[in-house]
Amino acid sequence: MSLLTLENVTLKFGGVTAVNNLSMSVNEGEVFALVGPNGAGKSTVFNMISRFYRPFNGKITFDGQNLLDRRPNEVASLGIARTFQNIELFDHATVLQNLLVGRHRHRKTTLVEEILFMGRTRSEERKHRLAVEEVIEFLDLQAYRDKMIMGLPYGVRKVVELARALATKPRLLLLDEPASGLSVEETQDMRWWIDDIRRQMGITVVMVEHDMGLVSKVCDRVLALADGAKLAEGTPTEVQSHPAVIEAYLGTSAISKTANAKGERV
Amino acid sequence: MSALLEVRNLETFYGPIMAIRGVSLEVHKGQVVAVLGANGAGKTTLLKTISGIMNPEKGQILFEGGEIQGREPHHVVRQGIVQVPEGREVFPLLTVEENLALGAYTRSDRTEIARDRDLVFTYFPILAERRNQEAGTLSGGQQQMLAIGRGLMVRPKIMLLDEPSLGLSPLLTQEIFTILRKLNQDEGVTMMLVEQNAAVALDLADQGYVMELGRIVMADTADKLAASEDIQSFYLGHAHEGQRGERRWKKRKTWR
Amino acid sequence: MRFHFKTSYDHDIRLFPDRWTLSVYGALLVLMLVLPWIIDSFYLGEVTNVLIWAVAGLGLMLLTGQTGQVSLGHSAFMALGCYSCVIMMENGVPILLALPLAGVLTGVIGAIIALPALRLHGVYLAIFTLALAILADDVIVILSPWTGGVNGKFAPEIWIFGIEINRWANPASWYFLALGTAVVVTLLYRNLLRAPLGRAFAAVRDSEISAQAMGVDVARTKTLAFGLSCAFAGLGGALLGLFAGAFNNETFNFLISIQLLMMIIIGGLGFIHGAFLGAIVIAFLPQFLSILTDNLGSASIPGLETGVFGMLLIAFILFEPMGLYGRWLKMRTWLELFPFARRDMFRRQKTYLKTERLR
Amino acid sequence: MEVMQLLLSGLANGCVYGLVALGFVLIYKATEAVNFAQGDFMMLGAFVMIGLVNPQYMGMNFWLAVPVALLIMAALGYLLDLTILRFMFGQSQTAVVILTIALGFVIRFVAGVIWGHEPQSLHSPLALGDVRAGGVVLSLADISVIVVTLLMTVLLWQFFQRTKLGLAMQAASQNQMAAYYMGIPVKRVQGAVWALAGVVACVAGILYASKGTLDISSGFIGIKAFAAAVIGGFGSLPGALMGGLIVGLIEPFAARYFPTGYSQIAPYALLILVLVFRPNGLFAQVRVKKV
Amino acid sequence: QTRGVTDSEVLIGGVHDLSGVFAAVSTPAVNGANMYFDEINAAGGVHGRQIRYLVEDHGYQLPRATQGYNKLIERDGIFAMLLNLGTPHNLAHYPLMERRGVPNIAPLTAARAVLPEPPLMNFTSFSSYYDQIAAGIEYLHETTGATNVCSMYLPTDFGEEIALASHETAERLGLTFVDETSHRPDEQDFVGAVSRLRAAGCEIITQALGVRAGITVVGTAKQLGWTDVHFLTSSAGFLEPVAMVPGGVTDGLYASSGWQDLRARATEEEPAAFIAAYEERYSQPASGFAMLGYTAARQVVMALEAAGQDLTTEGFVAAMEALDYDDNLLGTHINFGADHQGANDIFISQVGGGLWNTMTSIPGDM
Ligand SMILES: Nc1ncnc2c1ncn2[C@@H]1O[C@H](COP(=O)(O)OP(=O)(O)OP(=O)(O)O)[C@@H](O)[C@H]1O
Ligand SMILES: Nc1ncnc2c1ncn2[C@@H]1O[C@H](COP(=O)(O)OP(=O)(O)OP(=O)(O)O)[C@@H](O)[C@H]1O
Ligand SMILES: [Mg+2]
Ligand SMILES: [Mg+2]
Repeated sequence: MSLLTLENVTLKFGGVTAVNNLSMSVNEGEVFALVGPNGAGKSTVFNMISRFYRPFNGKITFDGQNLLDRRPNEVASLGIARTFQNIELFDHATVLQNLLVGRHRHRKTTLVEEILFMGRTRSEERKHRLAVEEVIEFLDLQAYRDKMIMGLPYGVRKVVELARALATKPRLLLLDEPASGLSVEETQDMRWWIDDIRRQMGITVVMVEHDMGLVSKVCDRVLALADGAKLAEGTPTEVQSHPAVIEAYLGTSAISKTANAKGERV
Repeated sequence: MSALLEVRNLETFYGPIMAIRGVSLEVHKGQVVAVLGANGAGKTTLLKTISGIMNPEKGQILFEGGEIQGREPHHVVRQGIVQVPEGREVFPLLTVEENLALGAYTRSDRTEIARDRDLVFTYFPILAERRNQEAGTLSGGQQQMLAIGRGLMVRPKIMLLDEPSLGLSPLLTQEIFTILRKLNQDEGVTMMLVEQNAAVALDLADQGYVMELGRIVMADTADKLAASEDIQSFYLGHAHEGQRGERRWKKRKTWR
Repeated sequence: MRFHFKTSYDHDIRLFPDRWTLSVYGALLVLMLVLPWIIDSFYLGEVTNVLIWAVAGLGLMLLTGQTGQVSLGHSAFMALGCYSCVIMMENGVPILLALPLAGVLTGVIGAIIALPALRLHGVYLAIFTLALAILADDVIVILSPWTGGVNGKFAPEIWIFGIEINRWANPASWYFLALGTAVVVTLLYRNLLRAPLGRAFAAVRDSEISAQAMGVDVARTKTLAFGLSCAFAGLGGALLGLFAGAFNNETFNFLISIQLLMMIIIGGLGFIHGAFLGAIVIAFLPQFLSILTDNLGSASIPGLETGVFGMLLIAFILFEPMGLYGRWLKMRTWLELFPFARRDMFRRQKTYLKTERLR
Repeated sequence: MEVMQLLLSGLANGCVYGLVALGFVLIYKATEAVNFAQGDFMMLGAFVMIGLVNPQYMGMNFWLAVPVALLIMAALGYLLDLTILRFMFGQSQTAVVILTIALGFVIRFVAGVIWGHEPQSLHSPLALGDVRAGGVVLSLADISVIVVTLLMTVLLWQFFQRTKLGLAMQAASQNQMAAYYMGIPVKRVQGAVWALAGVVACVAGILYASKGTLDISSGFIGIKAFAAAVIGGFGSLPGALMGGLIVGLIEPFAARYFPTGYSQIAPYALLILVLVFRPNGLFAQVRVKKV
Repeated sequence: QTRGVTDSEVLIGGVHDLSGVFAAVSTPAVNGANMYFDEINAAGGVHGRQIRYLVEDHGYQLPRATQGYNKLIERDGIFAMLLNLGTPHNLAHYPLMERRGVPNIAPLTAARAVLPEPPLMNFTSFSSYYDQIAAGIEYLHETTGATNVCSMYLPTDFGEEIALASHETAERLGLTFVDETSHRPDEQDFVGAVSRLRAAGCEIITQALGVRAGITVVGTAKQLGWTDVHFLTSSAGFLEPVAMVPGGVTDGLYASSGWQDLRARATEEEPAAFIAAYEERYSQPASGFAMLGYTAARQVVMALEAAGQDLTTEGFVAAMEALDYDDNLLGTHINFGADHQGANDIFISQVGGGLWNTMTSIPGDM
């Protein structure tokens, strides 16, 4: 069953066609990858799903509901969480506070309850905290719990962003280049995390990633974009061996941080 | 032979946090030096300290024999050191062309500048196409190209590259490293390279350093490093497919 | 060195994280309660003044410190709070009802005014609100039948449970009124900070885009922040007007807004303590300077106090742009680490700004 | 004819706001700081001129005094940056705003000590003489304000648009670190812009003082100029002029045709309207961040 | 023991605007008062007591004023207040001054409201804005035959008092009040307002504006070629710089005030001596407000002298009420009496040749 579908979506910025008549559909429970050259429109697709941009035409539906009727913050309430390519965390807050913001969509308390900190606020806070602690445990962030985002290294911030998205308990997770800037070891961690997110938590994942090693290990299906339009779609192996994809995106050898990188290069 | 850039016993703090704990290294003229290291090892901090963006607490940085530690960054740039920063620090409200023009801020040779700009445009044709687009609206990868192109416009003696392949497609990563190799070989530009993509980095580099927790824990020629067991398992990830392979636990690093 | 072991998640939810903090604030409260018997009526009046400013300051702090929006129009809301409270009191509403009602009313009107201001950021919001502050003067004149226009109003007598609250006859009673309000407002503020809404404020401040992506309704959050901020400012304004005894259209002019902003920045943006420390500086510094010049018997140079005031403010900001509370936090860390603190542990590493024109 | 007269006077009026607004925009464009003391700079510039020209002070020739005054104000602007603002480098803009507010206090105090608190008139040749054409009158001062403001706007605009230094200033305001990476001496560039702001303030001050008396609280005109800059879209030089003209024009027309008691609020009501419909001013400089 | 009085000292306080929009009024007044007190102190003081004048600055903000009054009265325990500036700032603290028994001498505001009924311990030295404007309109009507009255004012207590006076006087004299315009202190251009009043056919225009605005209005009218109109300002616009604007811009402007201009009388003995002494001491030109400060201080000292060695507040108030002398510096006769108004004389002056020339004086008892 398809959870997320895009039908004939187009978006232009001035003279630039960022996304051109794109259709795609993501099934419940799968890990789906968007790949393509820089500027192909991958992040733009995410931004349209998040409703930061409104497509010129076409339809975007999530779980049968028309996303284009929704405001950006309502998208999150439907159960779509995301990370950003260039890390958008709340810099002047701690990791814990960042993750707790992720719980915002589950907020049940009213203004009056909060300002008087009535019983329900306290019990709700405990629940949020427990949910967040689970995510911290899952992503091994215990050491950073009370650290300010500002002073964290790039790689940790990437993980915190993932954690914040997970804290929302989404049904669909959009990851924009989760492994960029991560070392080989961390990329391997990321691989297992994505695996677990899908298997244990049952969350559908759509990711944009340039590390083909990671893509081929975790993804069920891959869609290759170029100039905003679909180039190829299929299993990782199919897409990776598609001549147009090699020509526009992969080059003569796929460069990957993870295993076999050097081997494949020669 | 004396080094072009020499770092001696450097210590740098973020307030009370010591991020660089006595690092010494040398970069010789014409060399490419790769710096590897896990997240938070202090690679970025090291480069920033060299460029003068951060003040060291202790230690010396010698460039062509002169001390440059603690100097204002623009002074360091004028000596011929340019850093391509991590995370695409472009000028978001200026156009692509203006960003490139600022790369040549320290230069005044108009024809040369125009030539270099055209060169950048041939390296990254998309930038030529988008020359009047505001840099803030470029895609992530395009911004990274712009940051690298802008660095090239400085015509430095030594380039400090902080994760140049971040967010670039495999094809472009490959191209970037080809360009870097060409610059190094044809124009003799010295380079210091921080890269998570250790395989390509060591392939390009002559010399390599490994940083952990603000210290240098290994230093050797790139070939020897690439052959070392630890590097292979932690930074290249390929040699011991069986090591971690399909297993989920991590092996301890021998230098810890 | 004081270690702080957390043994339960509740540590982060509690009003006071540990016994030590509880006892420190308890001691402070006791001190504040016995203060009228320790200091004379002049200083008591000044402390009352500090508390009133702190209440208004907490209002602006909520907006600027927590959500990062700068308002130069809070004097208008202070005026609103003041006039509505006094008009209610004149119509027989007792102060214990009129005061909170004035706060609520100001908050609601503030939230309504915030609606068109929602899309504004930074200097744009600052000037928008500044315009409100300037217009408030004229609006008060236009509404003369209610506000008394340029002739202003005199504060009515205040009675609480049969006790007259008169600043000159019974300064301690006024002090307790201000103290009570300040404590209540501080508690509400603190509650907000440990509740989801407080986090949403911080989220909106740091990144609107990702706040939206997390399901935070940015418009609603900003409206709430503005409304609550105005409500506190209204309370502060009501107290200020009642305390001054008389007020008119010129009383709440935009300079009051600027003073309020100065106060919270000098105190330390984003901290409850900052509002109080800032209020102490802003309220006591002129008096301190004036007492000093009296004692030096210096041939009076007109405006000297303001000149010195300006220079001291500059010094404060140069010395510690993070505000006094920021400085205190550093000092505390130093003391806690003693003797292991490095001398230059808090030397500022170079910092760099990026444009705020991207939202 | 009356409308024509109102229009022209409004234009001259607006140009004064525009000139002060240019100062705001200059500093904002190069440092992203808002200089709340810009109005007081103007007042100081005018007083420096009075000190040079008026008979009870130095009694210099007006035209000789102009470059001297400009130089003094430029030096002052630079010194201010060197001695105070440089220590705030990289600190939050709100802190800088408070700093400049405090600076305004100090400037007013110093000016009061030197030139007293009484209003004074600049002995300016521009203050004397009117120009009449077809039933409308403009004073020499009005005409010079219009000419000088247009000239300054075009010059500064070209400076930012065309010159390397202008570009570097813009770069420095958008990303200080990256500007340093490019070898731009950011602090020195910012010092230069403060000097420039001093010059612009001085020009505005001379023209303002030619149009009427001056006292130490004349700097409060800065608030309206600030409004003008915001209407124009803080950060746009032509926008500052536009904003100034709008505010300047609304004044005489509102005074002429609006009911008493309401006319004086017209500029601020207009400001609010503009911001409601164009939250980032007429020439918006704010973008939605691309993620 | 009387508050603020020791064997060696009398403390007098004043809450002023030394840094705000009315610094131009407060500063010279404080200087003038200090100058007189210094003269007295140098000569041994009053009954062997030195006079200390403690001045607080409120920058024309009410909260700061509250602090100033609190300090002077509650901490310093002053004997009396002298020259407090600002109508609302004064009025808000009447209850305090009354409660603590602090006489309030010569507040720097000519609003009618400063002298309540009964006047309690408040004393003013000169006529109110209201009376000034009323007399001014009457004078202009009589001398020029003008009948159409208009008003330009700031919507403040001061402005509204003048507007009201214009309305009521026009009615009283059977003239027509034609039109009025209100303004903001930061308004710069008056072509619109002047055109409007011209179109309305105004002949007498009363002004309650800031200094620069007042001058600009007169200049604008001239520039537009509107000559058959008479501008009338009150004591608030009765300042030397207004007369001294280069190029004779303000020539012909009328002012109606409670005292005579200082400079115009620079040839008379006392004013000449005062001008010389003031300029010697402060190296700034002496102004009308400096003179007011000086004479107000003199009145206090005279009353202190008269109250005798055993100084009490009641004795002082009685002495103030009994003051009766010709003030040659002010150019009026001062007699506070039971109504606590030192003089109600009104002087009509007109700008000419850079000076305020006294046209006529209207004795206060009319
Ligand atoms: N706000 C905008 N204004 C103008 N052009 C835009 C804007 N946003 C995106 N673009 C353009 O749209 C195209 C698609 O951008 P997008 O960010 O989606 O690329 P991407 O596939 O994510 O690339 P990358 O891998 O480099 O991140 C790019 O050419 C970009 O320049
Ligand atoms: N602004 C800051 N404030 C406090 N600590 C910081 C700050 N920036 C970095 N650090 C700390 O300094 C150490 C080194 O960081 P640095 O960014 O140099 O690491 P890195 O090797 O470049 O990592 P990455 O591969 O993630 O980029 C880290 O432990 C980090 O926590
Ligand atoms: Mg992208
Ligand atoms: Mg790094």
